[in-house]
Amino acid sequence: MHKKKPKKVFVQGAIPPEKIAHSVANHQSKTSIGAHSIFLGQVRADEVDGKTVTAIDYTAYEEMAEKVFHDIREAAFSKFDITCAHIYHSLGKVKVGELCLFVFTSSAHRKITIEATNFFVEEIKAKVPVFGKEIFEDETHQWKVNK
Amino acid sequence: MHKKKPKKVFVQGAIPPEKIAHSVANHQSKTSIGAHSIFLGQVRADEVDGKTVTAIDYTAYEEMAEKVFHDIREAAFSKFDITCAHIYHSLGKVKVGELCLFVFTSSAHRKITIEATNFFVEEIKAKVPVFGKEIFEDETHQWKVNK
Amino acid sequence: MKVTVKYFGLVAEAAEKSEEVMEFDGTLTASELKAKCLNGLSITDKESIQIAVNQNLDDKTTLKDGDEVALLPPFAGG
Amino acid sequence: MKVTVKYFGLVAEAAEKSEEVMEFDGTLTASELKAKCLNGLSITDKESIQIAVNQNLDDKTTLKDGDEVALLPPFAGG
Repeated sequence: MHKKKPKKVFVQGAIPPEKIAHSVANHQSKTSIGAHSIFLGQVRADEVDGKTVTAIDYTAYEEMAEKVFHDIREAAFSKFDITCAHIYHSLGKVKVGELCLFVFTSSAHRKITIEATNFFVEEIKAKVPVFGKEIFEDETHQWKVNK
Repeated sequence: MHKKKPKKVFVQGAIPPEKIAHSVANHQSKTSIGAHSIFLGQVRADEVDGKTVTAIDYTAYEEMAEKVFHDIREAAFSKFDITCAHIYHSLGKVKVGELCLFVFTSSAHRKITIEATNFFVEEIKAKVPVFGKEIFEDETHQWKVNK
Repeated sequence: MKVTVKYFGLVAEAAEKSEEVMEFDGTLTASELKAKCLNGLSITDKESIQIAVNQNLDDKTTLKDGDEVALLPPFAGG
Repeated sequence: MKVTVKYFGLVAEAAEKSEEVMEFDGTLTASELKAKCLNGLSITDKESIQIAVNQNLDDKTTLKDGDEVALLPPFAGG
């Protein structure tokens, strides 16, 4: 039902866990929904050559990214019979343990929503021009690459 | 890390959305986690012969169900490299739009957690002795069957 | 020999009870006990009712004294 | 002819700039412009840098006046 409304995906800084509760609560009046599937990306304290990541600083080619997010939504709605889909991605600094990605889809049936969320996550990782600078505890950094 | 701690799965009545935020927040100190996957079952206002479902009243063979939940957890931890897994299922009356199932797994990597959550959902639907009485607005009912 | 029989969901509804202790002589398999318990109940699809003996699905086993048998209609969790 | 070139992530870091307007005569493909922009920069894997022209990934196209070209290092979203 939100299909045509343009969405703002990027949020500044980490995504608070309360946003998840809030998004779910907002869908309790939609009584055709039987299943929600949620994916959350959390910044990991990876160790590289003895140094530990403390945060990722996200930047993006924002205009292109919003366009790609839109195209992914359109593709998802045409592939999967989902009721709603919401995506939030952080920009700026997100500390280890904090959330940087929140994908949320809803459908009448479980298989559809699980597949749709998976589709969103894979497409976002592969196609959206977002860049991540992994910052170590000594203030040095390396550039993250999706696998 | 919670692998060995026995878990209580059943909760009385609907699962509040705040429980999701709370569960996620509890995992922000686990910095080896890179991905969370969540599945939520929500009671749907299905229409059957012109009557609409208003709630599902869940009962279970509780002793067996807790044992089956435990076996599913053990199987999941041996199949998937997950950090944590949490399951909550409602007993008693859950109204349309409310949540009756909350599956939450976490891992270093996205594919593992998505597959693990999917495994839990399918196993729970197929193997756990939970019964659902779908109550219509005129107080008549029918017994729900998982497909 | 005594076994406890537990009824759930639509079986409990049709039987108008949730539990009973049954006593009988001789041997009986789980599925023979099921047939006995469901006999006369208005349940359309008796094939769909599964049997658990001591909390494990099993319709082949021969019952022993003290067993807990459960008659389980189709699952509807989640 | 003028095109705007945008630099992101490790490319912006190596180039020490995030955007510039480049002027040149004649024709140039997107990948020729990329080679020009990356020339001399300390980037190990130049192959991994993708080009977007007017927000679409494209390294084949011949650039037109007013195009917006972006040099995109490997994606790291999510």
